[in-house]
Formats: sequence, C-alpha cells, structure tokens
Amino acid sequence: MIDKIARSVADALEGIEDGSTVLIGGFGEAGVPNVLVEGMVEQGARDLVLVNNNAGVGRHGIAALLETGRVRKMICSFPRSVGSVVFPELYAAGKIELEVVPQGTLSERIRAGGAGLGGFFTPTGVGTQVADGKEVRRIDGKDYLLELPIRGDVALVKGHVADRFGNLTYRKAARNFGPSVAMAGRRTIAEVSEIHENGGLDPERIVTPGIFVDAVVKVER
Amino acid sequence: MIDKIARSVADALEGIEDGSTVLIGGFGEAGVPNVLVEGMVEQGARDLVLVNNNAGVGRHGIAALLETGRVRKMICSFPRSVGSVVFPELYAAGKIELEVVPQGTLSERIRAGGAGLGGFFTPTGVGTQVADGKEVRRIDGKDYLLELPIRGDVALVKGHVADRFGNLTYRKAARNFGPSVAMAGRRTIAEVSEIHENGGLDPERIVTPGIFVDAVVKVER
Amino acid sequence: MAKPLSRLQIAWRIAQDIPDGAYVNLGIGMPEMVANYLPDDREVMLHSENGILGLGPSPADGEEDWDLINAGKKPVTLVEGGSYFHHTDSFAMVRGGHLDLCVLGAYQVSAEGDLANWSTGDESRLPAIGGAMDLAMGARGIYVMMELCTRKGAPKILERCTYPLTGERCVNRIYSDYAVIDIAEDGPVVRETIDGIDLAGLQDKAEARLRLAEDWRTLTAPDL
Amino acid sequence: MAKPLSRLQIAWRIAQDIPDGAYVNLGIGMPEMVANYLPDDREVMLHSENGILGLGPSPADGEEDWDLINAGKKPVTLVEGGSYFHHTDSFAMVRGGHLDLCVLGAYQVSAEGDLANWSTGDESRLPAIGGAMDLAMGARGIYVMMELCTRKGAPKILERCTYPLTGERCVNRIYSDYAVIDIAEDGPVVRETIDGIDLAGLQDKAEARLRLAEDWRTLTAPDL
Repeated sequence: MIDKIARSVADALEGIEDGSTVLIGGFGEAGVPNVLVEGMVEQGARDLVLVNNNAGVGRHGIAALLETGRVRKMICSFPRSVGSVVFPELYAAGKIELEVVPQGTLSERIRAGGAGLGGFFTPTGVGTQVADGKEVRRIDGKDYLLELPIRGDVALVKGHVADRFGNLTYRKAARNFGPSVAMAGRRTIAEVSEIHENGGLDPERIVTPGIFVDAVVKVER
Repeated sequence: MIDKIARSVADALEGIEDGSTVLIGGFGEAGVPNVLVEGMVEQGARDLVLVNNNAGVGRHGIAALLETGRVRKMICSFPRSVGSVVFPELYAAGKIELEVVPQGTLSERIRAGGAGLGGFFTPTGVGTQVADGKEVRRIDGKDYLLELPIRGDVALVKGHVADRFGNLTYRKAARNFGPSVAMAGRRTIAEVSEIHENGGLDPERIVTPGIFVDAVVKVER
Repeated sequence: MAKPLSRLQIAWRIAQDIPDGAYVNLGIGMPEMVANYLPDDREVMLHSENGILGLGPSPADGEEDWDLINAGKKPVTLVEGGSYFHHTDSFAMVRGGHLDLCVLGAYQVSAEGDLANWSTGDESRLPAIGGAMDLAMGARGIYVMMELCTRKGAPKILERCTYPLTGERCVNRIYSDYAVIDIAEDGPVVRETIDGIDLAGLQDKAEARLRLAEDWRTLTAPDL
Repeated sequence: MAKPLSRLQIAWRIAQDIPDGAYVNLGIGMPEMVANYLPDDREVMLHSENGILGLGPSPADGEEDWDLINAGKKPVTLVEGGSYFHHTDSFAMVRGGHLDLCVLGAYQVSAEGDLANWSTGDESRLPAIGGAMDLAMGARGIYVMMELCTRKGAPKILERCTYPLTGERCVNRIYSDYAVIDIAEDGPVVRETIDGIDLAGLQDKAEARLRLAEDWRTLTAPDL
C-alpha cells in the first residue's frame, strides 16, 4: 500500500546528508515550506547548498537555516528582498557563496533537472554578465545561452491539499516554484495544510502527481 | 473587452496561409480537434506541415486533411496506428514527407517552441538513428542529443470547457499534447464541448491560461 | 520653463497606450502604478511572474491573502478570468513571446535599446536579478518608464550603457518626465514632448543623439 | 524436454518482481498483460505516456470512455489516487528517472543491454518510434519481456543488435519463455531457468555468451 504521510517533520527529514543540495519552493514568503526548512535546523545536516528564488526574510524559515552557518552556498534570483537580513550579513562576511540566476532561468533549470534534460538554450541573459563563461549559440537567427539543469538531493515544497499517494494541489500564487522543485528532488517532501482522508484527490485538479513526492507532512497553517 | 469565442469554425480558421505549420493536439483519437482539422479541408490552405503524434486514422479528421493532398510534410512519432490508411498510401506513393520524432522529444520540442527556448539536450535517441546528424554532447557524464524547438503558425487543440478569456480545461487523458501545442502556436484555436457562460473558470482548475489561446469554438461532442 | 510630468502622470500616459485585450507585465516599483490608470473601457490582463494572469487591485485592509502576492511581494487580488500556474509555465509565457507588453524601470537605456536596470555595478551591493532579464528578452514590446535624468542630473539615455546590461536591444519605447521616445532602428526618436521643451532642451538631458519624429506631438497629461 | 512458459506465464513471472508502491510503465502489447497478475496485496501505480498515472483495469463493455485510453489506444480506467497531466509532463516523468520500472517488448537485446524494439530495418514499413526511445533511456529499470528466439528460431539475445537501436545499454533484465536473464556489467547472467533446460540448452537459443549465476534458481509458474 502506498502511504506517503509522514508522522512528523523529523521523520520526513530523516536521512538528509551533509553536503546535500536542497531545493526549496516558494517566492518571497508565499509557498515557502517554513516548517520543513526550520525542521532542517533540528535535522542538523551541514555543508548544504540551498536553492530558492530568494534568500530568506527576517530570522525564520530559510533565514533561520542560514543562521545556523550550515549553508555553504545559496543559488537564487533575488537575495535582496525587503526584510532580508541574515543572508546579506553572511555574504558580506564572506561566509557564504552566492550564485545569482535570472528567475526564469532558475525555474527552467530546476524543471530541466526534474525532466531529465542535459541543458537548454535560453535567450535570457545574452549580452549580460550572466553570459560570462557560458556557450552562446545562434539558432535560427537569434542568440541563446546554454544553461544546465539543477537537481536536488532533497526538495522541500509547500502544498495545499495532499492525499496518501503524495498527490498535491497548491493554493493560489503559493504554487510558484513548487511543481518544478517537486520534480527535481531525489527525495521530495511536502508540507501541506490538509490531508484528504477520502482516498485520492480529483485527478483533474492534481498539480503535482504523487510520483514526484516521497513524503507529506501536515502542518498548521 | 476580451471575447475569444468565435461564431463559427470558418471564422476561427480565417487567415491561415499556404505554407503554414499546423500543430494539432491529440494522441490517437483522444484530444484530436477533428472539427477544426476538418474545417481546414474547407479552409483551403495548401502546402501545409502538420505536427501531431500520429498521422490520422480512417478517412476523417487528420486523414481527411491529408487526403486533400495539401499537406507537404507530416511530423509525428507514430504514423503506423491501427486503422491508418491515408498516410501510408501517400507516403508509399512519395506524395508526402515524413519526420519521425520520439514521442517525448516531439512533445518537448513543441513545449520549447512555446517557451521561447532555442533547443535542449535530451538523452532520448542517443546511439540510435534519431541521433544521425545531431550534436551529441556529454554533460555530467551522460550523453545527450541537441533537439530544436517546433513552433506552429497555427495550433489546433481540443479542450473541454472554455470561457471568453480563452482559458481551457481538458477532459481526462484527452489533455495529452493539448497544453504544449496551445503554447506553441502563433495563432491557437481551440474547439471545446462547453463554454462557461458565467465569466471566468475556477482559476485553480485552468490548465491552459487564455494568454495562449486566440479563438475558441464550441462544437457538438 | 517646462514642468516635467510626475511619476503618476507618466504612469497615466503609458496606460493610455495599452490596448484593450493586451497581456501586460508591469515591472516592480514605478511601473506598477500604470495599473491605476488603465481606461475603464479596456480589459487588460496583467501578468505577474510568480504565476498569476489577471492581477486585480490591492485588497482592502485586513483582506490580504499572503498566498496571493505579486512579483513585488505585495498582496493583490485576482480578476474574473484570471488563472494561477507555476513559475516555469509563467516564464514560458514571458520568454515565449506571449506577453504583448512589459513596462520596466531603468537605470540606463542605450541608443540601440540596450537596457540596464538590475545593477549599478556597485560591488558593495548584493547582486540580485529577479525576473528582469527574462522579461526584457521575452515580452514582444518593452516600454521603459523613467525620468530622463538621475537625481544628480546625469542623463540616462546614453550612447552605450555603463551599468551591467539587463538585455540587449530590447527597449521599444521610453516614457519619461519630458517626452515619449521610440528606440528606432537608427536610434532614439522623440514622438511626444511636454509643453515648454524643444529638441535642444531634451538633448541636454540625453547623451545619445535624439531626433524629432516628423509627426511629433505635444504630450499633455491630466493633473494627478 | 522443457515446456516453455506461455506469454501469460512470463507476464505472471514479471508481476511477481514488481514491488509494492512501484511506479511502472508497461509497454504496448505483451507487457500490458503484466497488469493482470500483480499480486492483490501490492499497490502499483501504472503510468501511461499519454498523461495518466494510475491506470486501472479495462472498462466493462459499453462503459468505454474514449477520452481515457492508454498508450496502446485501448480504453482504460483510472484507479483512486490516479491523476491526469499533459504529455510533456508525462515524458518529464519518463526521462527524469521517476519511473521505477518499464517493461518493454524487444526484437533484439545485446550482451551489453542495447535494445532494438522499434524497427526491423525493413524499408518497406513506415518508420514509427512512439514513446519507446524515451522509456528505454528514462525509466530507472528496464525489463524486457520476450521469447528467447523469433518464430523462425533465430536468437534474439545477440552480441550486437542488427536492427536499429531503441536505446543503448539500457536493459537490466530479460524475462523470457525459458529463463530470467540479467544484463550484468560483463554480459548476460542467467538467474532462473525453467525445468528441463540447462545452460547449454539456453546457449543454443542465444548468440551472446550466457553465464549461470551462482545463486541460480528454478523458475516455476502456475498454469495460466
């Protein structure tokens, strides 16, 4: 029987190793699986690479994990959000690496990782600093950059409703990076607000099919 | 005011030019917009390139359009379905070109066209005839082929419910190629079974947002 | 002496040029104001990179839903006919040329339409790109909304940008406090100017050489 | 004299090796039969390339829904917990290594695990690939279901495939009418044989050199 419902955050996060790349869904504060990310503080894995659109706000969630000093590198599109304090401090002190990626390229690289592609040519960033060191190719009269996939050892996402099969829906614009991140984790863990107890969700409404999800934890919203 | 509901198939297909590449949703008989495709018979454009997973069955739909002799080339993954008669005859007689593409590569190429990518590296087809003449690149220890995007001058899809904004849902596995095909047409036309008269559809259930759709026609199922 | 347009007036002016039925992304910051001046008789679908088509007005106080924010991370609403989708699909819309227009702010624009709006090259600031590069290369039309000069009086329309680029040859038109300027094949062409400034006066505010369109008009905006 | 397994018995044998909770694609044709023998106490999610996870049994006569067909274009049903998604997402599952297993038919398999199952190279036949190449390169495990020899008695496990390849070095295991054979790093290894045939007898039915696993076992299947 398939039952992906984890009893606790600790159970869901068990086995995450030092050196892992951790993909984290969310944009700004919407859709960030804060409970799971804060669970990583307890979980204790070190030398992490985090991938998220931003780099944490305040001192909770991603910022709390950064503050442990156990994150080696941050890959994001916009680390300079209003209220972001921990990352800028660490970066200024030379205590963390940063790879800044255009937002659409970041999302597409994660999707490529999940979809088994070796890379893709995108027009985004041609003629900019983002192109430094990358192959530029003219295809059908237009220039493109070669961008490579991002895969995660772990992916953390925030869904809305889940079922025991790991199927997920999202809520409004909290969907954002979730579906692509969920595809790209070797182990994908979702925190959700509701677990549908009556079996499977409406198959037409599922956004992330359970094949992409390894564990689900219900959290208080 | 946005109102993409066309009064007739003829209205929806107006202006399609000779030499157009026409992307057609559907897999086997499920999800093929047969009414629109047969409307192309009346519409009269010539020298067409058709893109669909298959190459028509019986003498209706895609097969009917092929039978007019106005299709120069077929791009598909599997032209040899049970009950496919018109395409094999034309092909044997040297009256039509054929490009056979692995199914996942076909779908991904169409998506790449709709997503503005210049191409992608896929593991599918490495070491096979499909690789002939294509760049092979080793990325992170694995070989990939470079595949190029497919865009359509026109895209024809079959949805389930639409609204005046062009938003679409699909029905069960008739979804198949529809959402990617809808993205990749310079002009995208949908035939649907129902038009939602009460304004917009549930924003969480929409599969193809109206931005990808230019015209919608209601047809009898 | 010409009285430059306020930012509200520039936003108003841009709004007049957005056609009924257009799909439009309004960049974070100043461009967001354009939404407030869209004529009532036009239905414009506003896109937000974080997966929304059909942005509506800000919610009333206390009605905020923090799962429904725009690219600037401010709470918004959804109009009828709007939809949600994931980030990768959202940028497929952007990159695939499905947006009719995008309005962006700018630090600098070159005579050829290069755009610099993400970095001043100041190494002491955290680098942050966001969605600007995708939007600059993806939307079918790129309108820039900016003042002609910086607060210190330095011109922002340059022969070449000195700041790091966001995109090459992507800007189609600049809406500014003194003029509306197209980036044509052969450089900037002034299409509209406010009362009280002539080409020479505008040229004082731009480094790149400006030309006046033959069908040049006067730009007037309501008090706002 | 060994009595070879019927196709139903091969399907039964494969079904015993599909673990509870596995995500599996059963190729068009013979492999579809595996679904009929999955043990009742296991929940296996069957994938169909055309955008279905959770294929259920065939519908009763008159209950067919032609919007719900499998990759072989036959009407199917959806199990509880199943989902629909579009083709590109479906092949993202395939290529991205999300399927635990795929069972495919084969014309030929090489000693190194190359698979030929889409073309016999017969130029008079229409070329048709379908989803086979994506599945061969994408699923984490590839099981081949086939007879050891063609109807004319020609071996199908070869040193090198003579037909056009579907995928290189992708086959993990062959379930056949006489034996279960792993494709190991150093070639085919016989893991199970039916009663009445020994390695020499099997070798007569294969061109590639076979080895017997140390923990080799006898394969028995129920009458079906």
